[in-house]
Amino acid sequence: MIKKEMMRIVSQEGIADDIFEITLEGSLVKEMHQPGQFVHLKITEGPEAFLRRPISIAKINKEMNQFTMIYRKDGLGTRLLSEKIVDQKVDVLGPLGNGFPVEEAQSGETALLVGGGIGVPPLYELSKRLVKKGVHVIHVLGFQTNSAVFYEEKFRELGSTYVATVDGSRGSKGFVTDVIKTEGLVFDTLYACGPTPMLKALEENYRGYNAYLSLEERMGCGIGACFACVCHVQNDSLGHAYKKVCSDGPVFKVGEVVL
Amino acid sequence: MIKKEMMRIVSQEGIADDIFEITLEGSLVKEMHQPGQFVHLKITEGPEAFLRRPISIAKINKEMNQFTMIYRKDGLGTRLLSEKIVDQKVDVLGPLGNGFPVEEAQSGETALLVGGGIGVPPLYELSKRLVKKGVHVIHVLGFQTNSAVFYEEKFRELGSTYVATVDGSRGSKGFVTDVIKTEGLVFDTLYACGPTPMLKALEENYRGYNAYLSLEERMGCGIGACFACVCHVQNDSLGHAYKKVCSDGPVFKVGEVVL
Amino acid sequence: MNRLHVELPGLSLKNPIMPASGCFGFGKEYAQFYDLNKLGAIMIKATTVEPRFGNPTPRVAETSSGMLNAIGLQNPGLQKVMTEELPWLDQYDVPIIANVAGSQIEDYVEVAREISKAPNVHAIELNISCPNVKTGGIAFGTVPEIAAELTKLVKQASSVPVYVKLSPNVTNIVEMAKAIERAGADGLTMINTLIGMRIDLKTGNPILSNKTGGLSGPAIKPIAIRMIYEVSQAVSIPVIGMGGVQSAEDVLEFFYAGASAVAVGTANFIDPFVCQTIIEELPRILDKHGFDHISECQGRSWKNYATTTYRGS
Amino acid sequence: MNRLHVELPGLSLKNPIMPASGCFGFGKEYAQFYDLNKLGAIMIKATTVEPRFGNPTPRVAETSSGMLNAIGLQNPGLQKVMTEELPWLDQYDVPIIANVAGSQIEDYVEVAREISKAPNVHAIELNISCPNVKTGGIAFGTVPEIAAELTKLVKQASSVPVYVKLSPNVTNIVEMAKAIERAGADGLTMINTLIGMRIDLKTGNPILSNKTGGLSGPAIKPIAIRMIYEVSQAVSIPVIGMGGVQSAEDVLEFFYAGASAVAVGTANFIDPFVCQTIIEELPRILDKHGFDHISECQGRSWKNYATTTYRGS
Ligand SMILES: Cc1cc2nc3c(=O)[nH]c(=O)nc-3n(C[C@H](O)[C@H](O)[C@H](O)COP(=O)(O)OP(=O)(O)OC[C@H]3O[C@@H](n4cnc5c(N)ncnc54)[C@H](O)[C@@H]3O)c2cc1C
Ligand SMILES: Cc1cc2nc3c(=O)[nH]c(=O)nc-3n(C[C@H](O)[C@H](O)[C@H](O)COP(=O)(O)OP(=O)(O)OC[C@H]3O[C@@H](n4cnc5c(N)ncnc54)[C@H](O)[C@@H]3O)c2cc1C
Ligand SMILES: Cc1cc2nc3c(=O)[nH]c(=O)nc-3n(C[C@H](O)[C@H](O)[C@H](O)COP(=O)(O)O)c2cc1C
Ligand SMILES: Cc1cc2nc3c(=O)[nH]c(=O)nc-3n(C[C@H](O)[C@H](O)[C@H](O)COP(=O)(O)O)c2cc1C
Ligand code: FES
Ligand code: FES
Repeated sequence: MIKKEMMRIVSQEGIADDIFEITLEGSLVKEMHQPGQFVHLKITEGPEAFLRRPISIAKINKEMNQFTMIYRKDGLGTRLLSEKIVDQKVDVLGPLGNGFPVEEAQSGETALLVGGGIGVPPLYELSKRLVKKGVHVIHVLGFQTNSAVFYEEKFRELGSTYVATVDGSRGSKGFVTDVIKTEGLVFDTLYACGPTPMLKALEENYRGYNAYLSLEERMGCGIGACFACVCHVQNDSLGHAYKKVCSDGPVFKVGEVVL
Repeated sequence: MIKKEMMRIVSQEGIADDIFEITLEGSLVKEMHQPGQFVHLKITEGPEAFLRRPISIAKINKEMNQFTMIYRKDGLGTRLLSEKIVDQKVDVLGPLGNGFPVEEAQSGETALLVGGGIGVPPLYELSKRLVKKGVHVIHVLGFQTNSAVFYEEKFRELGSTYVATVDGSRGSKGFVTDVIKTEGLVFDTLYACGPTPMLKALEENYRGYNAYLSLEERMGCGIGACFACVCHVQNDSLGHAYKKVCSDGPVFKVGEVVL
Repeated sequence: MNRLHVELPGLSLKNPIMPASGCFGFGKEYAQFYDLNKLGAIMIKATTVEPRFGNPTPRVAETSSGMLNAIGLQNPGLQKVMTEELPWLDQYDVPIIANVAGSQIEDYVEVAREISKAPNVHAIELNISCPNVKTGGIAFGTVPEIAAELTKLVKQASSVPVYVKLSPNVTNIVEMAKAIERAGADGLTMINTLIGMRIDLKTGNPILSNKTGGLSGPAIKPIAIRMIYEVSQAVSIPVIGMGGVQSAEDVLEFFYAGASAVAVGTANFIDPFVCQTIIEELPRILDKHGFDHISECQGRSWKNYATTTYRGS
Repeated sequence: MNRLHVELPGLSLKNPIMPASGCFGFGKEYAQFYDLNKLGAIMIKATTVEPRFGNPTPRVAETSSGMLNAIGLQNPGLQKVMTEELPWLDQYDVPIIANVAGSQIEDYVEVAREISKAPNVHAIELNISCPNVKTGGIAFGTVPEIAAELTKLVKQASSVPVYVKLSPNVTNIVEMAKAIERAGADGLTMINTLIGMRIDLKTGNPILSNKTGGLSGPAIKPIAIRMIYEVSQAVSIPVIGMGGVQSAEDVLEFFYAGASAVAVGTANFIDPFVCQTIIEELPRILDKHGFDHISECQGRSWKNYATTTYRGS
């Protein structure tokens, strides 16, 4: 069930250039079931940073009633979030959307998790769940540059992990798709989250596969009411079929919607 | 000189119903010379409580680089101010305006200081200055009700102090003007700050006297540039003479401007 | 006595609070948060004859104390609204105000005729003010004669009262309102969004793919208040006010300006519980300001209480 | 190369930043804070033939991300501006743009004729858009023919270039702009304030004694950007943009929309140093976005960089 709660900041830490890891605590965590879901944050009480910000759930700790997000300080709202300190509260609406289907990967199979930039965080909880289930995971994580890399070690603890940077300052130089190709990675299920060009490249290469892509779109309500975040459905002859990224997604099966 | 400074909150305390005393620290205090001047506060950094708020200087402590204000939590801005805590900063523009002329009262003379509600605070620094100079001070302070009274003891330490409340729950029942009349108070100089009806009553009674009234008006700039806070000049046949409350006032000699 | 009860043409409202069109879908999403029966009414998303996809994304952008949207009247089309959305809403005892849009007069007339037949549609809201579509929409909302003509024809076709939604993007809103009143409208709803734009500093292009969008939220509240103040004095049909409402205090301000009911739009996105919260807080606000009934507040900013003792709209 | 230098009719600006009329008085107060020589220009308070007191107070009210003002064109009158204010400003090497207002055409013409003779007045800003006066002001700003007629006569009388200040309270701002361009205006300044109102919940009355006032500040920025975007593409005279500017980033957004210079109004009240700060920050913003010269940004949101290599306005 979707809840709205003022959640307490348990920790907040810079973990890479302009990348922050924040952990919040509250009973809303009880509602979090699927990796790949997101929350919608109202960062200040007043009119500043007027709209909510969608941020993915990166880690869920049910015992402690805590969950973790990883975000990039970018515009106004994320800057204000990065200035918040422990024990302050954040207004959280969530969990929202449909996340990655863990049930699509079976024990003993191989899942390839591909993330780009701030698309990496939701893969962490996903990977933990898959590993727990006995799925063999491979991570391919793409970043701009060395100083933007985060969570490499944490992913490595869960399975083999390849890092690519655009400028080659860490891991291999190039894009995640290059890594998959050069390393000859094979898998049963693909999960991916990242910038649209990355998702498009993956769609191109793995259209027939059991692949799931998490989309990003500017949002109003975050719950399916305002029609801000719609995307077209593939092979829709009339052109008015749609899916809402916030409530039908953000994760879609490859080939389902137009990227 | 007028300065703009992010000043540190040294203390903040509720001292009566919805009445707060706040002390700020910073080098701007060096510029504060006259009792009755005010500062213009930007309470949040962002768009919330968009305009600055004018608040009088109630106490100046040059040695400590600190000054104190007393304000009523009323609308949005003062509510946000009341939520600020020690060590947070407030954006202060000041000191502004022309305060009470201390030089108008001579050693050995008697000054009557009349304040109503949140008009009381600037009289405190004034009274201290007058007492220091050897002026005999009498305070008449009007409040709505007992729970709204503040600083009575502090004023009493400086000189005889009469309190009136509208509902009679503390001191005498009625208005400050009633007190002056029934107590038969006499004085050489009158200083007053409070709601316009109070100032009007004083003007009526003491037009020919050496009396100084501090006015209140909604402000834009606070420095004389926007023409938001003008008042008419008395006996102005053409009708377009004006004084700005923010920069010509807030203190005017009785009879100078139209209340 | 229900202190919040308001009677308007076609609408018997248990309270004067309703979500604004386009900001509440067809209700389903918000039904997850609270019982929709609490609402005075629901203004559903604009409906057109045919299903529409609307504009390409991005469709929303943030502004200072507001947002821009360029949804472009996306909706499932008249038929699906009639057979799915309205029947679903019929489980609630809440009057529906159906927001009707189109590209040409015939479209409006057809949607109004059909949708007004739905048992739970108690009023039509004629959307002549959507700034986000190329044809129709705002054109009808800026020329008094065209607006009047459309109003007349829709009024003839509709079997329920017709409210016309005014655009604030006009030189003279009073003239528009009067022309629409003369044409037979039963009420007015106002204001729709103001046309605005934001440019992405990184790309240099407008953030919205439609370039311009409609500005809503607290930023436009003073404009809404001013227009309602002017229009409510110039016409004798009721005004449902909207534009930046976030709190019960805001509702009071709209009533003072001259509104007889109030719609809440963008605020639903910030706080999905906002309508419920406002409804719960209103009695406290009435107490605080010494009113027995919400209707006493209506038009208070321009009514002369010394000479008249007005009660109710 | 001065990266911020901009040439406009009558105005050779060391940088494109100037305080907006009515938000900077005649400069004296802000001279306490920084050296006015730093400014690109100064738009002085509206001047009328006779001294005016303006409206009763309260004259300002706060809104979400903005403010309302109803100063009512208070000013010391033409004579005093000529003999005191402008000579005082002459100590600075800053072009003055004289905001000219009036109740009837003759007033405008007279003020323009006289004030344009002052040696430091390099341009006239024709204020046909003040929402806070009963006669004149906004009436001239909403009917294209009347605006054009006034522009023509003022242009004849003035010995310096004439910029006309547009009101956003119109249905079709492009039509206004074109009529004014055809009438011979040398440039446009936009936008003036939007008409708004706030009601005091305690008294039930409008906060402003004038009831309505002009809305300014960040709340109106998206409306300003949209209007400048539309107008700058439709005319070939330059636009000086304003409306909610608070930062160097905002200046960039106005340039992208199509402005050739930018005025800062309300923000001066929040931060008296704001114009200086923006001027100091602009080069950094140009670096960040890869521009050598501010003029490269002008109209970027609608210019096709693939086919044209535009440099300067
Ligand atoms: C489902 C989903 C999950 C996301 N998960 C993460 C995450 O885990 N970590 C992370 O760092 N970022 C994530 N993002 C992107 C994140 O929402 C934006 O970076 C953030 O909203 C930008 O806000 P701002 O205050 O920094 O920027 P501003 O420019 O101040 O934002 C202004 C408005 O634009 C919207 N906006 C701006 N950029 C984006 C964008 N890229 N996507 C969607 N809306 C945008 C904002 O939400 C806001 O409404 C996610 C986005 C979506 C849709
Ligand atoms: C020279 C001067 C000195 C003052 N000194 C004090 C003081 O020492 N202590 C104190 O408690 N109050 C003082 N006031 C009044 C104080 O400025 C207002 O109470 C305060 O601005 C209200 O702000 P708000 O955020 O509570 O209300 P809001 O309603 O949120 O304010 C909205 C806007 O209206 C203005 N406003 C509202 N009420 C007033 C008012 N009564 N006077 C002026 N502007 C108003 C605000 O400044 C703001 O711009 C003084 C006013 C002036 C002019
Ligand atoms: C995302 C969004 C979609 C909207 N869609 C419609 C619509 O379909 N029909 C309509 O008449 N108004 C529509 N509006 C306008 C609102 O109903 C309302 O008039 C406006 O937003 C002002 O109110 P607010 O400030 O409370 O949002 C929409 C507004 C938003 C923000
Ligand atoms: C207090 C105040 C007084 C103003 N006086 C004038 C004026 O005399 N002449 C004029 O053309 N515009 C006047 N304006 C409008 C501004 O010049 C400017 O167009 C408008 O405020 C939008 O810019 P901003 O949002 O940066 O303030 C005034 C604005 C304010 C806030
Ligand atoms: S964000 Fe409102 S429908 Fe998806
Ligand atoms: S507040 Fe601007 S002149 Fe006084």
